[in-house]
Amino acid sequence: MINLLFFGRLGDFATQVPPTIEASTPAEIRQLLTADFPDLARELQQPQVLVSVNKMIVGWDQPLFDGSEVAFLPPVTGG
Amino acid sequence: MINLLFFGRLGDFATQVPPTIEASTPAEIRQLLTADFPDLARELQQPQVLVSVNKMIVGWDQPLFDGSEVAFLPPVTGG
Amino acid sequence: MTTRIRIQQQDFDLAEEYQLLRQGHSTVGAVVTFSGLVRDFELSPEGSERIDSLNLQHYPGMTESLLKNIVEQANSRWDLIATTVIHRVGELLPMEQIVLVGVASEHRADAFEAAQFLMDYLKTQATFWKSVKGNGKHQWIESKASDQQAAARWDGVADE
Amino acid sequence: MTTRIRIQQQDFDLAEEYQLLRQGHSTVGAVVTFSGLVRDFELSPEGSERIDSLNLQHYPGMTESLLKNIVEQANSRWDLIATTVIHRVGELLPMEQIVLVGVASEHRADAFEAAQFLMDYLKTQATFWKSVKGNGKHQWIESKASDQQAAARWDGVADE
Repeated sequence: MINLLFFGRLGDFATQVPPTIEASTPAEIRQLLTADFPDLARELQQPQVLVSVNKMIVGWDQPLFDGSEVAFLPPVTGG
Repeated sequence: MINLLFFGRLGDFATQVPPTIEASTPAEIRQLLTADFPDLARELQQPQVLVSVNKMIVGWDQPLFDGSEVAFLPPVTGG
Repeated sequence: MTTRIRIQQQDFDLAEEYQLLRQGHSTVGAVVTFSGLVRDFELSPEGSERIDSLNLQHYPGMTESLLKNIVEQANSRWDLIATTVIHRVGELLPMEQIVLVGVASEHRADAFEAAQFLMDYLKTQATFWKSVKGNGKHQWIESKASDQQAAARWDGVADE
Repeated sequence: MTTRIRIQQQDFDLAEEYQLLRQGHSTVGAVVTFSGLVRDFELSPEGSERIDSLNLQHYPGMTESLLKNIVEQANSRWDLIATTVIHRVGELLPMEQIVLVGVASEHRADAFEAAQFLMDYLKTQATFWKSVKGNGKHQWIESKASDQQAAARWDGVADE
């Protein structure tokens, strides 16, 4: 099971997304979400959106393992 | 009568200088001080030393008038 | 170097933080602080609009390690004696404090440059997201190109 | 712009000055403060030496008008909401505060740059002279070429 987190504006599109999913890469998660959450999937396609696995920024093809925490991060706006 | 002020390290060389003098320019003051205060006069020759009249930085040939306040200013070191 | 990093909902006290930065180090000659405050206008795509409140979300665990990394980078680029970064999260009202960066160093150039660097990197690399409420609307703040440019000026610059 | 300039023997309170800079202006988004402290070593021509005290002399009347002029220059170059310059004079002990520059603005770049500009100009243009006592000696501090260079970087730069 992969744990999913959506931050910033992505959270508004992900309120109905289940908190866990079965997938082997972040790219596959995005693909799996397309059918039920097309608006969210479109947001995740934006080139500025980053993905992290276990709190480290990674590429979309990063292999996932049971218990991985995958977070989708729009451009940050702190400070 | 011209009022004289010496700041910073110049003050150490000017402890015996009378507080007023008769002169028509700052350059003339420097000249007049040479005989009695050669060390001070040498310090005043340093190109970094600035002169002010009535609290405005001026050239060494600035005409002086009775009551003018002439100050000799070594490089500043505030802040 | 002394490092103090905090992510917290509660407000901070600049005076206390300043004392921590200057105390106990007799070589400190310069302390620079930057405080970021909630302005009562925030630029929105439709122009500037009055806001009721600002909300700061972050990614717990990841933010802390990113801030630690940013402070370590600053410490390797400049001669720093003490550094403080405090970032608030949650609901904030106009004129409240959001963020504090404080740097103590021997000479002023180090403190000024490190504080600017920390703010530029905090704005572009730390996992915080701002949203605003106002006029009955909830709206996420867009990231600013000017912040990306400000951060980019530190890239490829030889250590000073 | 609100301007506050003080030349005084007594100490200042950063917390009070910070409140004055941020209060009553709901557009303030950034406050930068710079505090200069007496280090217990001061470079002398013979190397670094421990000091007992620092003495600051100034030219009353002239200093005030020079500081006013420097603040006006900063205000014409950057968008500033409030500016504070406090410089102490007289006998100061190691770790005491010497100088405070505080700038409040809407955006951080203005506050950071104006504070640096004010310090650079204060170091090279304001009529203050430092001397130190230590090892039974009294010694005037030499002006630093690095301060002249820091101030020169603002010359001939187009207004931003």
